[in-house]
Amino acid sequence: ATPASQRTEVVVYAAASLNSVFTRLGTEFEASHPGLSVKFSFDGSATLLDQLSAGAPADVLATADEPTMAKAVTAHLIGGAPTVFATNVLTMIVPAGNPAGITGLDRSLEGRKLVVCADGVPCGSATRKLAGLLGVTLHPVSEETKVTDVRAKVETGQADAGIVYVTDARASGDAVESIPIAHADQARNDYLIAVPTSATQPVAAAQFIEFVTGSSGRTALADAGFGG
Amino acid sequence: MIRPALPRWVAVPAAAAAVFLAVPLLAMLVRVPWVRLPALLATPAALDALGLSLRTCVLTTAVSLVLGLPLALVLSRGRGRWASFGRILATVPMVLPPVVAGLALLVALGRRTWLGGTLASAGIDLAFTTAAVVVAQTFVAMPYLVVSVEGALRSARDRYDVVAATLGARPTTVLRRVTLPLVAPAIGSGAALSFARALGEFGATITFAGSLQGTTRTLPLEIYLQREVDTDTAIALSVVLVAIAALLVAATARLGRTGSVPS
Amino acid sequence: MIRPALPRWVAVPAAAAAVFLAVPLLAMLVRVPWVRLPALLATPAALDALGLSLRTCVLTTAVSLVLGLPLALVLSRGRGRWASFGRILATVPMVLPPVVAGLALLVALGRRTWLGGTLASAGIDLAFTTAAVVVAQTFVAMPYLVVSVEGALRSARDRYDVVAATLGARPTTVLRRVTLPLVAPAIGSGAALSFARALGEFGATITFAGSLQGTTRTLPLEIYLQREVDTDTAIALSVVLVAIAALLVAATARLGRTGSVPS
Amino acid sequence: MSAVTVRACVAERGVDLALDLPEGTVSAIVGPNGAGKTTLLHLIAGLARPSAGTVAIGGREVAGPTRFDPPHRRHAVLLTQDTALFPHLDVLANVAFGPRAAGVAPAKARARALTELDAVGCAALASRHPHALSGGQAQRVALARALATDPAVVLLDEPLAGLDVAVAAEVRHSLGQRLRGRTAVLVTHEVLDIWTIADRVAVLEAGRVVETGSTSPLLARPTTAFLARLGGTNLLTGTASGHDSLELAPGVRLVGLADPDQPPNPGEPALAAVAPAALSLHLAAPGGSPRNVLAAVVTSIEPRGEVARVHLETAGQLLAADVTAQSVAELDLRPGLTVQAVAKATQVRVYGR
Amino acid sequence: MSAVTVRACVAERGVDLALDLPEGTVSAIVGPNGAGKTTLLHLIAGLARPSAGTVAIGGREVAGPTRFDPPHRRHAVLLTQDTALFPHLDVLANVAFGPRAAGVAPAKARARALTELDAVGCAALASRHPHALSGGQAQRVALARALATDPAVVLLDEPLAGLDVAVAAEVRHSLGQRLRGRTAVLVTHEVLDIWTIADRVAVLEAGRVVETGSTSPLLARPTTAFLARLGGTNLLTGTASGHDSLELAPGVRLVGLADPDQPPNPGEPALAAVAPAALSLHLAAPGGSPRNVLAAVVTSIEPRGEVARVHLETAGQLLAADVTAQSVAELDLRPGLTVQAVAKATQVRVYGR
Ligand SMILES: Nc1ncnc2c1ncn2[C@@H]1O[C@H](COP(=O)(O)OP(=O)(O)OP(=O)(O)O)[C@@H](O)[C@H]1O
Ligand SMILES: Nc1ncnc2c1ncn2[C@@H]1O[C@H](COP(=O)(O)OP(=O)(O)OP(=O)(O)O)[C@@H](O)[C@H]1O
Ligand SMILES: [Mg+2]
Ligand SMILES: [Mg+2]
Repeated sequence: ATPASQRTEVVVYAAASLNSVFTRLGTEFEASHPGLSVKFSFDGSATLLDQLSAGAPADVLATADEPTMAKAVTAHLIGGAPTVFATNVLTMIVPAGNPAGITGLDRSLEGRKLVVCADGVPCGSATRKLAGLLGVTLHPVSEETKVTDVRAKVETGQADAGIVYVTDARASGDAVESIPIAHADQARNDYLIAVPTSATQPVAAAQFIEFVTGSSGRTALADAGFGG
Repeated sequence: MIRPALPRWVAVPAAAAAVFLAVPLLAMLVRVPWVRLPALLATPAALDALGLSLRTCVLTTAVSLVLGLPLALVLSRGRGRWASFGRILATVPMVLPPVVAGLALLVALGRRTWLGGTLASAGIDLAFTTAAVVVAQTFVAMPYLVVSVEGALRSARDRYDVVAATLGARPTTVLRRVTLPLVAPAIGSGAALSFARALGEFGATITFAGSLQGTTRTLPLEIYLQREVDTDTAIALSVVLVAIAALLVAATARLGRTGSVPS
Repeated sequence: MIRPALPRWVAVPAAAAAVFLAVPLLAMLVRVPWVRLPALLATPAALDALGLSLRTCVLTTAVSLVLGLPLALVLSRGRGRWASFGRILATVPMVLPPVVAGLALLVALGRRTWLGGTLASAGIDLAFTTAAVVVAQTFVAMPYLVVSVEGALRSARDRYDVVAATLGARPTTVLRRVTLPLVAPAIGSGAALSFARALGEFGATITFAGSLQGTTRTLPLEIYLQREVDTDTAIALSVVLVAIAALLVAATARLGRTGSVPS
Repeated sequence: MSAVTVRACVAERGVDLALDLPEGTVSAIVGPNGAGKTTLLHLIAGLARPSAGTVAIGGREVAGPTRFDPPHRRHAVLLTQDTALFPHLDVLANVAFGPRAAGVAPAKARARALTELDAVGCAALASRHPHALSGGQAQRVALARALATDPAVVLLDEPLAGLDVAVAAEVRHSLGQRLRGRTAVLVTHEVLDIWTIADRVAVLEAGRVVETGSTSPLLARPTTAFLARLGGTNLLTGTASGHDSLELAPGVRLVGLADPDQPPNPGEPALAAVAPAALSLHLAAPGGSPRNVLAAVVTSIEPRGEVARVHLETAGQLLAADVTAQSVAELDLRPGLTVQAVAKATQVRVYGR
Repeated sequence: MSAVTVRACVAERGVDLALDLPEGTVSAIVGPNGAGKTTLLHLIAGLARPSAGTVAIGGREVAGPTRFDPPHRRHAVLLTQDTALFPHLDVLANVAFGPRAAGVAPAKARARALTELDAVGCAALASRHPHALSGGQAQRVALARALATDPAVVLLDEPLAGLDVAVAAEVRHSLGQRLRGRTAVLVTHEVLDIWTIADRVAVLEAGRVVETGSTSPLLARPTTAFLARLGGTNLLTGTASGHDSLELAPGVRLVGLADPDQPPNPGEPALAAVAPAALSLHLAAPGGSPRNVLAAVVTSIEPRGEVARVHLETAGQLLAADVTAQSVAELDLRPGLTVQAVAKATQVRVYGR
């Protein structure tokens, strides 16, 4: 194998919800691309954008929503056209055993503790859109800034129910139960990937994007619960 | 008596340190959209957050005084293993990452836990309430009070307590009229530090109490949320927070100087 | 001489305070998956994070000593407005929400800012490097050193400095052989607090330095990230962090007691 | 009746004290450093716990095998050199502290405080804070504060030490006036305090009470070295070898004038008193009229203004001589030097035990 | 040649000093509290800055209008009551500190330190830490530390104050030995120190040098009240009204014996010296042989072991009388009381200026 110091390094700035799947893909990518290695920086999409505009040394940017990528494009931080490489839909989760007896986005939520994402962050915007579609008014006890925080509160039973991405529900494993929401796919969230103008390894970056959007990428993403 | 001067070269790293600490704060001031500031701060979300922050911090400071002063008193008298253990206990939350603090609170007081369940069945449901914010803030802020008052009590001499007792004062009277008044400056500065630390509390609060406008979304949580939407608003709110903290620290420093008692 | 006792009732709130601080920490210990702990901690990500944390914290402590000690010296001698201002400056980062601190650093030293640009064109590229982690940690941790050493210097008597000077010692010699050795316990405890605070640093680091494995993803950042995947791992890592912090604080407390010098 | 009765040990301080303090009298406690004087006051005040024995105040047991009343239930106030006025309270509030702690209403407590301040001449200082008082003023305010509690016993631990001469005289006068007729215990190192303030004296040595009695007879004919020194003379002990002489050690004789009230009996123990000023020091024994020459070793030299007091040891006994500073320099006196101490027989008083 | 020359004011302390210290001599500095003694030492050491004037050491100006050498460039070491031994260094390292700071190699510095320790009899303490030393040991180690720097001048600010009697005598002896032949300035309140250590005396009063000279003549026939008191007598000033008497104030006469060396000239200023022990105090003027009776007001009473020194004021002049503690109690002497001070003429020495 090529010594680590001689390998070309691709730095990937990716939304936090891509943590598990990208870490796995990174290993596979390195195995199939001798001479290349990948490093990840995971954070909220908005933070990634802030960091990119502050000069972060990213070769790849993967956001969890379209508006953030659009802002990056407007700010001329992205050269080419971003690619949608995955989608995510919302689902409702309840703690294992569903102690509060929640049945869905319905009257069973009355008097129960529902936690959602705050309006303004991608999953929050999607939640609001979905609630509008369904014509229900939500009365959450907390509007979190990060979807992880929603998940954590349901996992610990602090909240009776939460609205998160399908991928989060899957990552929580046995700690939560999912209750699908009707028409969730109409409030779909697109994951976009692109090469920033400031990338120092644009060629390797393109190879990584190709890998993610290719068959191994699609398999891994599907395994994690992402839509195509 | 003229005290011998410090070596001249000391000024160089000292100035570097001062600049290092000052520049980020100044840069933030420069970045603040001063013209839009009133408008940014006058939104209901910002006002709610500010109001909630001030209310919970006052409560936190009060709880810290009520619980923390006795703890400081007991620790200041303590000797041996237990006292050392108590002192470590009182210091650890100061250096814990706030998110871990929140996680610990969740693990201890969450609704599903034994303790949380017991409290809930007693009608005390902390989850997602303003009370939870106060609990989170107290957990990280009270240690500042305990540590600063304990230090002062330790170095205060005990002769006044003894004299008060021989003059016929019961222990409670001694405490109220002699022991505590004599460490008043330390109590003041400890309370101010607690208040300031509570004011800046973010990680433990969001992890343990959640974030709902008017109920649990304090100023730091609002700042964090606003960053996702509009960095300018976040910076404007941050400046308000820095200003309150600086004012408090300055007021306390003054208090500590004028209020101190010759020993 | 028997010191008059504290009123008995003081034990009640004191115990409540101790329980309040102890329960979350204990609850976390109970929740730790002890059997799986070695496996959880042996992952490359965890080891990288731990290694990076220790390395950056040592660097942070070193920088804090190099810059913070001179600042503490100058402040301890200072009188009037400037000294007060300096003291406030040194305290504000202690109570700032770390995210705001990170924001301030980004605004001041980011690559696109004037200062950051100047540094970059001089070949010093901070942003998103391990150096940025050290900068962020130093910004929040150095004040602990400054404040604790300044306090000790202030209450130390100056007679030893004076005597050393009349014995022919130059200011630098006085500093090195008298002034600093005499406040060694405070320097030790200040350094330990700085180290512990840096070890727990999260908000400023993730905001200013990002979260890149092996480069900027320190232990607290890894904990935060692991929460997304597996709460158990997060708790296991947290316990490691709490243990290191508690050990440090305990060691320092001991140092402060045995190493202190009769005045 | 005894106002205070102490029959108590404090084992870890090597103290075993038996003492009765009569009601309404001021007892002076004297004794060398470490004799247990402060410990005695602490036993009475409740600041030291007897390891065995009892302490009673006004007939009521306050410390004993099964009982230990804390200080605030003893009505025993303590005044020390360090006045410990509360720095955060003004003078009036300091003096009113005791009455307030006893539950007296604020206005009445203040009135009482003013009366006490007036009695020590400090009424004009009522609104000052302690840091604005001189040492003497502070000590008088502390006295007023103590007396405002109507104490069963006033304990004073060297209250005049640390005051400068002029001020000590004034405070001594205040103490004498305000303590008259009260039960009080005054620890002091000054014979002047005993004469002006105390009715009785107790001498402590090595944790034991070795002598008690009324002031004048005890000081007139001292029987312990400590009391003699306090009264300003040297006390030498030996065996009467004649009607006007005694042998300090085999072959070391001292000749003097016999005390007519209590002449020595030959062959029995006897005492000799000689003033330090009556001793002169020489490097070699001089000839001439003085009949007493004692070889002595200098142990220390204490400046006392114009004279230097030279402490000596002779035949295992202690001796002090006052000589001029100039002669200290001329004889090059220093610890360890052997000198001849000379006294005229007419200056030595010899008496039996 | 003068080793040290001071011609300097410190305006904010009300001090204006002119003094030359001869090379190789020990000068004692005496004077009342606040006279400026410590300020003088600080001016020499570089711890006080003259507001005007100059200070020179070894002929080199170290402080002046345009120059201020910091302490470490002056070769002037300061010893105070508080020895300030560095608590974190052992005794040897303390003494080696000065040589090390001057750049001497470690081994040589340690050897030098041992020599100095040996000279003050403390070589055996080399490896102790300061907190394990007694007061006298600490003061001797501090002396060794000071002398190890080969100072141009040794400044001593009441180095024996605070030591107990026996210990002070030992340290006084060490000081006398080790300072002989060096340039040194010793501030003291004890005439014994002057006799045993100093070659010369300078008297400071209210920030001015009022008298300087060799020790013996100055103390023998004092011309300032301060020196007289230091030497142990009262000094009264007035106008000679005869060959053996002087008038203190109109109508207040004092009769004595004229000093044959310097008899008073009638009509000119004259001085009278009388020992405190020669004065007796009465509430009413007694009849009989003593020819001098002065009405005087008690200002303070100072216990001095067996006697009490009563400070008095008569005709605007200060007077001290030694009486027994018992008579203080009997006469109820207290500040403010008017008494009659009586002295036999044979005890009063009268001389001209
Ligand atoms: N807190 C203490 N713990 C143990 N021993 C003590 C304590 N205080 C004093 N001692 C010892 O008890 C004995 C009596 O001490 P005490 O202070 O009563 O003497 P004192 O007569 O007041 O002496 P002084 O004249 O020096 O004040 C001494 O041997 C002393 O060393
Ligand atoms: N740091 C200071 N600042 C201002 N004035 C001072 C200072 N120290 C002393 N003084 C004043 O300077 C004058 C001389 O004081 P100095 O200490 O030299 O007297 P001293 O002769 O040493 O007295 P003592 O015998 O009490 O030691 C006094 O009036 C004193 O009040
Ligand atoms: Mg005592
Ligand atoms: Mg002085």
